[in-house]
Amino acid sequence: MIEFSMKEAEGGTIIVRLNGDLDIDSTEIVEETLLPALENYKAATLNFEEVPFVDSSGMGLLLNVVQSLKEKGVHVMISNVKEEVQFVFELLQIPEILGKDTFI
Amino acid sequence: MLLTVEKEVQNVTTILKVKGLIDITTTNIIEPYLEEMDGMETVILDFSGLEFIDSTGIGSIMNAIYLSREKNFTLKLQGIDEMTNDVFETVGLYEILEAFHGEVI
Amino acid sequence: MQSIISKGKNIKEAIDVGLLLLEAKKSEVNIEILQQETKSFFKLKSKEAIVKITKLEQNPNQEQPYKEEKDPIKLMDEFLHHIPDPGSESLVDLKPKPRPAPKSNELAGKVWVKNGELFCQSSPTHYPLVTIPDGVKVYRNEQLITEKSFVMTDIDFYEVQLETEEKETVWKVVMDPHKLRVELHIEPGYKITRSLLDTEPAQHIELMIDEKKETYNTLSYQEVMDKLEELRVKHGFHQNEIVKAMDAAEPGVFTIASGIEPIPGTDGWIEFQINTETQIGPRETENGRVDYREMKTIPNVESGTVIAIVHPPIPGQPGRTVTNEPLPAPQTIPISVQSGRGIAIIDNKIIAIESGRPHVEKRRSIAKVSIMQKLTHPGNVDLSSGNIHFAGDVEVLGEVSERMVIDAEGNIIVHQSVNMATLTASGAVLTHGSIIGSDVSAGKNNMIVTELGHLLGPINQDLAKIIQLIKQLMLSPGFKASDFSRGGLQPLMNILLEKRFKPFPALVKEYVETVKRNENYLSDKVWAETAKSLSQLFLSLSSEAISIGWMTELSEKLKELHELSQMPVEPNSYITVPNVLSSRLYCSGNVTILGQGSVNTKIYAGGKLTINGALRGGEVFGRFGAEINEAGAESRTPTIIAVPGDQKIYINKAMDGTSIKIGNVQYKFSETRSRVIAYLNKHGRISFE
Amino acid sequence: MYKDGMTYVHQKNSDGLTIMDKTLKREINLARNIQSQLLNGKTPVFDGGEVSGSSVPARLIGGDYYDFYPLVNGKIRIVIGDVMGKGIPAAMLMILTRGAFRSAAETTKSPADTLTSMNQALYADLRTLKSFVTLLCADWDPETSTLTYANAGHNLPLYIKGKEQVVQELPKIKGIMVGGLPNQVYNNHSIQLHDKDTVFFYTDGIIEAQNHNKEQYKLERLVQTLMENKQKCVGDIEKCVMESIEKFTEGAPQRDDITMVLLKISDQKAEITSLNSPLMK
Repeated sequence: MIEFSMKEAEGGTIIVRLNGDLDIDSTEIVEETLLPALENYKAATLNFEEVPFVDSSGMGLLLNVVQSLKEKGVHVMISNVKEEVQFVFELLQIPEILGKDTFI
Repeated sequence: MLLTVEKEVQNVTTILKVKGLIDITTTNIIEPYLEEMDGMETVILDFSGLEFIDSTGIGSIMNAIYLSREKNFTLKLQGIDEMTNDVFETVGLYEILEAFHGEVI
Repeated sequence: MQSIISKGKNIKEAIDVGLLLLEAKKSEVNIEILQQETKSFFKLKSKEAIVKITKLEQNPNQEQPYKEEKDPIKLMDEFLHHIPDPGSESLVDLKPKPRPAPKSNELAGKVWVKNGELFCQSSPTHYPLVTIPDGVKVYRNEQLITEKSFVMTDIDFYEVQLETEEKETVWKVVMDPHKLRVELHIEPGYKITRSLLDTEPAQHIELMIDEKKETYNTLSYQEVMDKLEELRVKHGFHQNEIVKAMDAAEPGVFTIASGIEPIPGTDGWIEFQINTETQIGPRETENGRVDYREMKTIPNVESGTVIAIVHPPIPGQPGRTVTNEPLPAPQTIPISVQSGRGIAIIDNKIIAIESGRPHVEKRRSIAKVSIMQKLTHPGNVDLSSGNIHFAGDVEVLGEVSERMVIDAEGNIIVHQSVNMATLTASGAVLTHGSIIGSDVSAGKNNMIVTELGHLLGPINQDLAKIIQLIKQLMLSPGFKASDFSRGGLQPLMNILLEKRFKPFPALVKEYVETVKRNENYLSDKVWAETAKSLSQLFLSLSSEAISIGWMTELSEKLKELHELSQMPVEPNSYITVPNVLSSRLYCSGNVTILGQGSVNTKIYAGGKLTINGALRGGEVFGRFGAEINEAGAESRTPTIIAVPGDQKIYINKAMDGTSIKIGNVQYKFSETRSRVIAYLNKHGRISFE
Repeated sequence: MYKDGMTYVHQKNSDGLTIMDKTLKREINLARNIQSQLLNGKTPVFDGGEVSGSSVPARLIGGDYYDFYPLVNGKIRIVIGDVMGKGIPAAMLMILTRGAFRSAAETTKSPADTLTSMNQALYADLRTLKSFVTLLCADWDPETSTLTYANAGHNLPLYIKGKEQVVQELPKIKGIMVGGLPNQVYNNHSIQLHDKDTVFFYTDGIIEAQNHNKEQYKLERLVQTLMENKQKCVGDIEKCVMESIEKFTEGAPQRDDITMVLLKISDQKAEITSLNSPLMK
């Protein structure tokens, strides 16, 4: 289960702090609440500092979010990924898929 | 006596003439002779009077061979009859003699 | 005359001790060196220096005829002065031999070597000359003489330094990885001692060296046994070799222990009770013509005949390592027999339950036995007879005409020509007449298996990577594996396939389609089963739960199939025809054109390609080489002969314009060439023998 | 008087024997039992032939030695030996020899290697004790019917050819007795045996057995006895040889131990596999 908090920053950027596991139970919140909330910003930064685990559905979800936001012209960045989660991302080559510059 | 030993000294050569049989009961007779060979260059064991030799006797001859190195003399064996020769050959006594620079004459 | 014998660590010490005892000065005595001190290889063997010192009479001149020339005592002093330190390696022979007493006029102006020492006698008119060979150092008054030759005087002191060489015994014990053999490598130590050779007095001499090599093999029995103990060698010692190694004077290798090698067993096999020889095709007569009547008839069996007996494998005998561990014999593989049509297997007997031609197909340890039925078509195959599809052998006594199709699970034999038709056989194709404008394939199933094998290689590689990745993921701390129990691996698989293994689904699709297309030729159900599994896993988007265990199992099966596809088939199919024109021949085995040859035809031979006549135009390929009598066309129609990189092309006469291709390298003959044997050399270029 | 188990007390009893004599006699008897148990141990049973051995000491206790050792490769290693001297000293050395054989047999590849190993192991001790041992070691391979043997100063075994009906010595092979010289290399020699062939290993105590007239039993009598009984099984041949010697010597005291080992090849060739390596009876 995941929770998130949002904070607006300069230049039409929204910073999203995610808190909890990004997994199959997060699907509804992410797709129905988070995604629509970000559509109107120029840029969004997803802070993964408080995300200890991801699973395969979570990763599918993440790919989906980034891609649909990109289609709508929102520039997405992912920040503060924990080492363990980063390892999983790298196994699946998520940085290659999303572009290495997505991760900060 | 089952075994008699005649000792003949010529300069630096000693000849020991063995007569009778060398076995467990008589080896103690021959051994003292071999012990007193200091300063000798050649010691000849003459077996022409030998009637019988058993393994203990062969042991005595081996001791003589080993002594020859210790006391620095050349050991020579002579007067070996055919039967004794067979026994010596079987146990490999001649090879040991050769290794210690002794000889059969 | 009072004399004593004195011992010391070195000569100097021995003399000093002696003089002290005699209460004499060096000038009052005559010193004779009885034994030089030696520093031996072994400390045990080192010897002390021994000298004999004799107190001289009042007038020593009488005994010393050389007194006037050179006082020996003084000479001795000089020698002693130059005695090397005990630590130095050089050896100087210090024995002062009584000097030879030659007549002085004879020796004047001459130099000589006696007892390893250099002597000379000067003369007012002539100075003696000494030449120094390589490896020898001569010192004059402790100064090294650098010239090749020097003039020797008797007022100077000369010292000849000769090197000794010492090497210690080096040995090691090596055990092979199978623990079946222990070798002792030994290089016995040695010491090379050099000394000066005596030389007759002459006005000019060259120093000559004598070299003595003594071997010191210090290897001890106990050292070897300790080493063997350390290696845990317990069994199969060759004691004699150890003793021989201890005695060795030359470097050598001794096998000091050896284990017992396991005796391999025999794999399971099929022992045929009948003749299944079907390989013999038409024979060529002495005058070069082909006599098709000589063709061997294919054996037939009645139902109930025992075709073969299946033998179980005979296990091998285990061996034993030198460390006394059992060494198992290689695993023996039983032969697995699949009963095809018309075959029953009872106990270990293969029995025909139908009459017909027994057919055996063997790939490594799998044999498939079936009874081929035979359809004999008495006339021509044409529109009136219709196409022939038969699960067995087909023999056509007439010809096969336009657009007709023959499809056989066994062999196809056509007694006359084949014209614009399609012949497909799982077995062999034999025609007695020419093939014109037709498609002929033989060993179709084998070719499909080979094709599928090519696909399976990369598929299985990728699949193995996917499995490994998933396993890695599940172990990584940042990954939440709980959803696998609910959603299965599907979501993960989607990510992987979409992003990381993009070409993979296409490969799987090709495999699945190839299997589907050739279902008729793939009698083994395993192909269809794997195709179905692969399709479910990677092609459908079903949310059916898939487990890692299932994938691993599939991977194992694919690996097995891939290996199977690489194995040669026995017996392979073949195509043997007299002539072929504007056709396409595909065969998993050998293709043989016995008659005038092949014109404008594409030939693929999975075995060897042989054309007894001419090859005019077309593209031909022989997996195991090509042998062609005459290649090329006057009309310059492109003629290409291809083989893989490891094969050779033989052409008796290659006309200009003919191309050959070996591996990926192509060559075109610019002029007609005879007796061509072409191959790829180690630089990857085409060479001719 | 201070008494403990280590001190023999000189005290005549009624029979005129000292107590020490009695104690000594008892201990020698114990030693003899140990030796005889070691000698008459297990005899291996295998297909394609049979072996048997026996030893009669000249005194209470002897210096002759024989042994069988089944190898992992299915062969049987046979050894026969004669320790210099007699009585207790020889018996002690015999036990030493047995230990050296057992450990060498376990580790070495061939009879020659066994002898080399035994010489390496025993040389120093035997030199110190001024003694030696003659040994003959042989490997019988039931699978190939070959006998491979090596000799360290022992007399050659007799070979009774079942088919040709002749008795001869095994082909000569030389080697110095164990304890003679260090670092000895021994050589192997092999012969092919056939059905009904017998190999008779022995110590010279047999042919030197004497009767009251100081006549020796001699090789001729031994050969004669073997010829007469060659068709019998090993146990019976052994018994007949022993009886023949007893009859000849008429109970005269013997100077040397009498020891023999027999190996007889029988035609019932069972299939040899790794499973039927010799079993112990």
